[in-house]
Amino acid sequence: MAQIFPRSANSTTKVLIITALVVTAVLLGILLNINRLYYVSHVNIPKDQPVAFSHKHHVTGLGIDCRYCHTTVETSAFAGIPPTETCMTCHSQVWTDAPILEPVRASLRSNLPLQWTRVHDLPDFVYFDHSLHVNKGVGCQTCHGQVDQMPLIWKVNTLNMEWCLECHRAPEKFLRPRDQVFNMQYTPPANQVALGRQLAAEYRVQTSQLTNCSICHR
Amino acid sequence: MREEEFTRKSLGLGGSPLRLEQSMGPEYWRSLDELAGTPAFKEMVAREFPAQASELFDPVSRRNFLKLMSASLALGGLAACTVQPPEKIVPYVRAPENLIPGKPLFFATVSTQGGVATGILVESHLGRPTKVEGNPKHPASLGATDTVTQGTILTLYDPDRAQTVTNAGRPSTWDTLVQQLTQALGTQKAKGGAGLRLLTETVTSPLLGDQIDTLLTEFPQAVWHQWEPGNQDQAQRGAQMALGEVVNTYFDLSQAQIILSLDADFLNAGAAGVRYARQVAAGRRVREGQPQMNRLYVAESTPTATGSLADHRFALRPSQIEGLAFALARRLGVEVQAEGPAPSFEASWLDALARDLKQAAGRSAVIAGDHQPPAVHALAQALNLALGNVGTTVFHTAPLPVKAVDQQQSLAELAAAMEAGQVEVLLILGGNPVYTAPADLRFGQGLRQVPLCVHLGLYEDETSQLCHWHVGESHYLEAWGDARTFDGTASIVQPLIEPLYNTKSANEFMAVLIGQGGRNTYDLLREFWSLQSANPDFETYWKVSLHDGVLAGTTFKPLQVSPQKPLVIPAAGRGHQAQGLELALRLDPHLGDGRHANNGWLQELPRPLTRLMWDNAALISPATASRHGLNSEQLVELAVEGRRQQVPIWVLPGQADETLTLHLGYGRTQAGKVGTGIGFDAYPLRGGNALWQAGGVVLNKTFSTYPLACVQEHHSMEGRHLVRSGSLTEFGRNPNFAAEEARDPPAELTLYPRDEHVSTAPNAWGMVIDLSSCTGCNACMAACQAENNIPVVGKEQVLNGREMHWIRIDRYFKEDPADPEIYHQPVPCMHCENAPCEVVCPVGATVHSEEGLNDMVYNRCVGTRYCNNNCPYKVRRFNFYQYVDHDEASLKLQRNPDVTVRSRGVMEKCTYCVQRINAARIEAKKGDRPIADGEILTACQQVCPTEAIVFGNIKDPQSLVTRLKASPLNYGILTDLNTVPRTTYLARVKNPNPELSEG
Amino acid sequence: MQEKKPAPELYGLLAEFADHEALLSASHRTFEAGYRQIDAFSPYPVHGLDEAVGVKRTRLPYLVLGCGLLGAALGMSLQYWVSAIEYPLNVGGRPFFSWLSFVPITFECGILFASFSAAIGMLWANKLPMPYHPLFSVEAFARASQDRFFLCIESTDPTFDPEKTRAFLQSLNPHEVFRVDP
Amino acid sequence: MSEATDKSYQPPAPVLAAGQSYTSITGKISDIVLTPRTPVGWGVAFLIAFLFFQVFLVALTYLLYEGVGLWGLNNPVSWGFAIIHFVWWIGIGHAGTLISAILLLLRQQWRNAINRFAEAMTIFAVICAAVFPVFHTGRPWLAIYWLLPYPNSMGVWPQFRSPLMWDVFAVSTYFSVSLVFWYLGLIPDLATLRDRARNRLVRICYGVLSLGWRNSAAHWHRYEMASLLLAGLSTPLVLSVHSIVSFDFSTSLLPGWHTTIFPPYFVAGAVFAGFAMVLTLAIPIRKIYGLELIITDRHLNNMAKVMLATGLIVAYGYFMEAFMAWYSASTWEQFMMKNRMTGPYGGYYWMLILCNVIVPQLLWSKRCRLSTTWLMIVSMFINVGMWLERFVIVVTSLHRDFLPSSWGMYSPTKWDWGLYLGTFGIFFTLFFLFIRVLPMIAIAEIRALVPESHKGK
Repeated sequence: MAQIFPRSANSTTKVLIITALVVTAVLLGILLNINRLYYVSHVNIPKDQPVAFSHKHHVTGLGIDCRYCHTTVETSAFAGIPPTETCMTCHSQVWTDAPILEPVRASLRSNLPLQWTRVHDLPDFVYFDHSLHVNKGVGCQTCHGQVDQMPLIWKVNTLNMEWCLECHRAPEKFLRPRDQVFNMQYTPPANQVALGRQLAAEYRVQTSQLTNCSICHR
Repeated sequence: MREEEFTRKSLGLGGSPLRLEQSMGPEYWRSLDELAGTPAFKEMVAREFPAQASELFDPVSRRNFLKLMSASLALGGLAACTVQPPEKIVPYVRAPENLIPGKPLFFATVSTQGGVATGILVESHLGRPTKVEGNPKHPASLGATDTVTQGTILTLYDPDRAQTVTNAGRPSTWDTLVQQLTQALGTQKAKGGAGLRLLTETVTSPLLGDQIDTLLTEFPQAVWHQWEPGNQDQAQRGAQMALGEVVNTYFDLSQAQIILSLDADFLNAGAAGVRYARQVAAGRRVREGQPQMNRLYVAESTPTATGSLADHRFALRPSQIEGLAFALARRLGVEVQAEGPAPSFEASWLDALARDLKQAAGRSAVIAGDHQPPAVHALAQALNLALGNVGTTVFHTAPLPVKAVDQQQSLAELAAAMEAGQVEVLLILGGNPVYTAPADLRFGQGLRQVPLCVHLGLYEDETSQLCHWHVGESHYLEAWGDARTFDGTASIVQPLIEPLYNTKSANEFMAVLIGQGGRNTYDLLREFWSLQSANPDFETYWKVSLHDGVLAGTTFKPLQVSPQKPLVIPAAGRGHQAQGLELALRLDPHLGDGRHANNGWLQELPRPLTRLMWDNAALISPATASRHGLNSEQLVELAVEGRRQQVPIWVLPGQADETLTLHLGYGRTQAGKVGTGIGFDAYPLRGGNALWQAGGVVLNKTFSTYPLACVQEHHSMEGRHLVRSGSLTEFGRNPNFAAEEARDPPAELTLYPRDEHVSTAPNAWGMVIDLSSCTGCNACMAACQAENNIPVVGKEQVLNGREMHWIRIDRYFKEDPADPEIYHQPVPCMHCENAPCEVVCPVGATVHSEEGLNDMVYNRCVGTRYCNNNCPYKVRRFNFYQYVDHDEASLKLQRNPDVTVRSRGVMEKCTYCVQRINAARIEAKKGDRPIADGEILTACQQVCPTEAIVFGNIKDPQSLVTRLKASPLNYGILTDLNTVPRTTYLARVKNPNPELSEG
Repeated sequence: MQEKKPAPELYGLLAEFADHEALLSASHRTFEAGYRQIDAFSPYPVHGLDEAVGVKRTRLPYLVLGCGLLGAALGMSLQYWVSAIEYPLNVGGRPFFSWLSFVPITFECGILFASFSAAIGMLWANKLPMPYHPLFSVEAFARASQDRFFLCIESTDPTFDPEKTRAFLQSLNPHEVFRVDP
Repeated sequence: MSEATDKSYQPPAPVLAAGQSYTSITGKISDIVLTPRTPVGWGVAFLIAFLFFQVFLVALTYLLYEGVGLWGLNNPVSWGFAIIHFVWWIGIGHAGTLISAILLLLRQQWRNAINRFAEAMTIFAVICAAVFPVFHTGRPWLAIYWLLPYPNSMGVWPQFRSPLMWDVFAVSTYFSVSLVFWYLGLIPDLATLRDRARNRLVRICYGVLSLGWRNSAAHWHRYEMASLLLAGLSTPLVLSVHSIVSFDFSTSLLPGWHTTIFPPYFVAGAVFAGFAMVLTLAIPIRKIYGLELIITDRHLNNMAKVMLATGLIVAYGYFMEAFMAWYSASTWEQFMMKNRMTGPYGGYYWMLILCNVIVPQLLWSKRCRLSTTWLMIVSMFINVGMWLERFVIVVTSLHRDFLPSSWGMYSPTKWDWGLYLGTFGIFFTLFFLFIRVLPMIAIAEIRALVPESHKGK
């Protein structure tokens, strides 16, 4: 019988097999990490806001404390977004007719709320409580990053469950003294783990419970 | 869902009064007035609450708002990997004080049934009332509520509610109506209001009464009629006979040792049902080592919650109840002169009962059912007087209604007047007379004669169809008002939210008629009560009253009553004579007279004892059924005095022989999407002298059947030791009788190391359910549904065995089906320590928490339903379809933001209200303190009138739950499977009369 | 690989036989005659043919055993790691490392790995897939997969000599002897 | 065993009828595939099968759109048709590998004629079976990958104590190993087709598939070793798979499921069902394609004997269930058995006894074993009987368990039936494609029988 395939077919086959293997490996790699990719998790992507509010300016520039606007962060699950009033406490005095602030003034005039774009958006089946974290020595910066350096706010962490677990499994790696929680310049000491352990004990952090499902999901 | 909540709140009422409530500062009311006027405010209300065209114009279109909400809700059930839709955060413009986003607030108010108030606390999330709880400070509630009150929160958000003023069915405006009315009233003014009639339901509201008085003084010829199917006519007539005056009678059962109910379901119905239930249950607390127990005798024709708790339950035909009353009177030396045929009833147990009552003289109580003929009420009064119970367990006060009339008569007069064409203007405030009026009055036809009639009601119902005008009535959570409770104590009805729709309250309506048009009800109320109260510092008194939900010092003084001697009972006061089949018509335990027909929760709660949903049926005893050759679900035609109606049969053990019981409130033709056409209308059978019960009922079989949705087809325990019970004497003899029934495997009989999961958590949650207290009233099921966003699935799904309730009340009949022992067993998740469901879940969607909770992680669940197969208690519920309504905007506002809304294909079950546990734990941890006993109440526990459900930390030796688990009565079910349930039961202890139990 | 070395002008000589006895004896004699680079072809596995042409016993079984054990080990350690180390959860009060429950998956993993190693190992050892082979150029060779038996002496054999070898093959009285071009 | 009892003993008929040559066999089998003209009968049959396949697609699409609420499932009975049919198909899928593996190890040459399409049947049956566990879940779009252990951004893993996880591994392993085994067996025949094909395109296709197989002694040597090893591995595998399927039930605590006898009696049942299905397919095919000389009466006879034997094991299983229920003195077990026999679904139980215990006793008679009609009837009964067995196990155990308050009933809807019929569509569509494009009998292995069939006479 005549040959069906050319002499080169043998080497071609080998090449094909190898490429197939490589391609599948790559695709699989991408698939498994899809949720960690920044364009899915939106990490490091500033979001457009109705008013170009700069944390950098207000925190670093003017030295306003987080709690001045995020009033309920120590008392409630929700940290709180300031009502238009709060903006106007100052801006009725300064920058009173800056065009950039028109939406704010409009809101106060028309009694229609401003609509900010949510940046840190947990799924609805996740129940996160700011007050407790703040109370147990989890710094703002630990999750929200160097907000004081952000002109427009962005996410510095994926907020994926694996990320939450990092801390819920080993809080000692992240805890800081209560009085340092709102300190944006805080840098963890060399003996962080030792300190963390001590703080965890002091603040009665029930580490064994932190990985229970019903702690966050109900 | 915290963050979403903020989204919702964002559209909340900027500075509405409702949330400023607590800060009772004077400035607050100013802000209200300022605000309430402004168009901006109206707009905002409109925007928050759909169903108004106005939203279409404004920037935050309702649609977007809804899209966001439904998107977020939908996400609630979806996987973690779902890409989320972009989301807005919308803060206040002006933040209200004392409002912490993410923290609910509670406000005191009252809900009314039959015009009589029960105190409640309403949970409000950012201005959305989401849950009703009892008000511990209110005498009628004592912290619990009944089933129906739980349901009322859903009615508030019912999209089928009347949303505006309609004229002949076409949308109109309030102003046009007011114009027409003033015109009409003008003409009436001339003739002193001769053609003006006012029809209300029972009115206990002092303010409304006052307003009506004002109207009647302006129009001296005008007449005020009252009608409500569940009225006090019989009791009033009875009182008239026995005491010579119309009085309000109430009981203090905490003192009572022997209680006799003459067909009264007093634990589960009536204004003080919750209070009575708690008192009776407290009198039966052997669980805490108290040696005595009160004894409850119930004579009734159809099994009720009360009957199921009784130590002795006598199934009597309606006609026999009267006989029983007479027989007792004779034995207890009450002299009676009864006109009409001589009452004859004898039973072996009568003497024993009489002796029991006598020896407990002064500490007993005889309670007659509202639907019993006047004679029975009269005799009950006489008996209580004879036994010297008045002043210790029985109390009389002035009647609760502002004007106590004989409503049947009152309505009859109105009907006659309408027929005669004497009525020119008819104002119907609340109620649905066209549907509920006795059949023989032909109220509908009469109404057609009236030139102008206006109906104020929550829904556009049967009556609205025949009225020229319909005014949407504000829900009680939307409007100010006041009402009296069972002992006369008055409370303020405090709104939780601005009206969702363009509706008016009765007070607002009256205000217009009497020229108080401009003034809002709050001012009127405050003014009215400031005149009533002698209190020098009214401001404080007022604030405290609002805060506590009770107007102190308004309680009626008990009256000194004297018996009529001899007691003369006219023939008119006697009930029907025993002949042939008898019919008992009763208010539906959930739908009442039909007003709640459009409430999905209440429709889908199994009726106590029958465990039927979504339908009523003619209840009949097994013996009678077989005598007539009838089966359940068979359609029959009943005829009473020539009035006919077709109904399905339901065979119910414990029903009196030769007696059919049929519940009112079904077969509505104009109830709304949910309630219309559900069940069979019993009102056509109701009329003349047969308002509640009748003899000589003609029953014609048909060959067609009708499927009835019953959630428990099997009545017997099959000899399984599920409900364990014994008599008080047995318990005395052998305290461990319950435990001895179990055949549990020894603890060491396991392949696995038992020291593997030693929890270091400070708490271990557990529950105890006391079967001696449970009356099977279903309040726990309703509360759970409200708290945990449990969807309504509809009759078809229920027929398919797919109801979603997280806690259910199993009902078993034991022994003789003619006179069975009735047991209730609430079954929530057992939170087994060796949970069989967890082992079989392939994705670990249900696992154990350190605190011993059997966690259910909805977002991880893929829905293999293996857990449900392996759950011996069958407490798991599966979302076979997308049951939760993601489209209806108003329903979303009701949902509890602390509980994930489950989507299709997900398993769910009782969580021990983990949201409440977490909330308490978080607060405790912030305060660096342990969680106190009783700090966490599960929804079912909090609502339970008899405190049958106790939840707490079983690691804390002092906690009540630990102490109860130590009781010899404590046992778990199916423990032989080595599931080690955290939910256990206290065996049922009964206190039968030795004379009878030995006999 | 054949492409690599300088292609000889001849791949080998191919003799065709009618049935398996003939092929078998022919193979024996060829082997005795000192030829080593030989191969026999039959439409079904003929018992003893492989020894006859001096095929060494395959080491496939050891590979399969190894992979089987490896698979099982991986299976068990994955389950151990997941349920006892990575995210230990109290599941129905069972121990974190419930080895009893982990047996089935361990077993299946072992089988899976072993089976694949067997299949892939066989193809590897047979240098398959190899769509092109000089023998395919011989028209008659098509019947090797149907009803004819062949014996091939390759030119790479040290004792191979086009003339002598052809004569030798003829002496085995085959149907016919073919020349196989590279 | 029948021979033993039978007085007139004659030596078994040869595996391959006499008078066959390499050429004739090769021609006969490969021509079925290589003939350019597709038989009309085949076309019709294929179209019908394809129609049912459409039914499957419709049923599945609507299921995904609406949810499992479409089915008759409810609260006590959370598993219904889906799981019944999963077990049923998997059971059928057992004959193939069993025949090729165990009989190979036992050097039973009669397997050669039937193993190829038995294996094909296995693979298709497993595909049908796999449909159910995936799509009976509430959220298949998640189940499909959350059941696989892969590192994910949630940091969570499957729960390996669940028998469903065991299923995932068992069934997927079983499928892939069977596939490999089957393909390996095909290689030499593909080479045959390659060498016989006239059409160039066809030659290329078979050329690619046969990987350049040369029938060389060295190839055969390793090839046979590989097949032997695979057979050795598949044997425990095939036994494990249905044991594991039975674990779904036996590791639960439900009376009627919680039984130690399940693994062996499920395996026996599987073989029982598998052989019944092989016969159901073999008998008509053998007639249509005139393969009586290759699939001889000896094959039918042997398969019938295997059915009889496994049938008896199954019967023993039923008896033991009843006995243990009584002997355990457990309320739950005793009630379960009573309910099974006399409860609302009692009829199904007695039907099952008829189909799986009584009817197979016909196979004691040699006349029945050698009559294709009778064999056909009996195997049909067994196919139905095995379905009933799964129905009884799943439904009657679930519908009345521990708390009488939760008892209920189960009735399948048209969508339950739709998906079931649909899987027949999948099965036969694939099967007909198979017999059209691949040799339905292992040619090379039959060739190996030729010499001795000559010896035979």
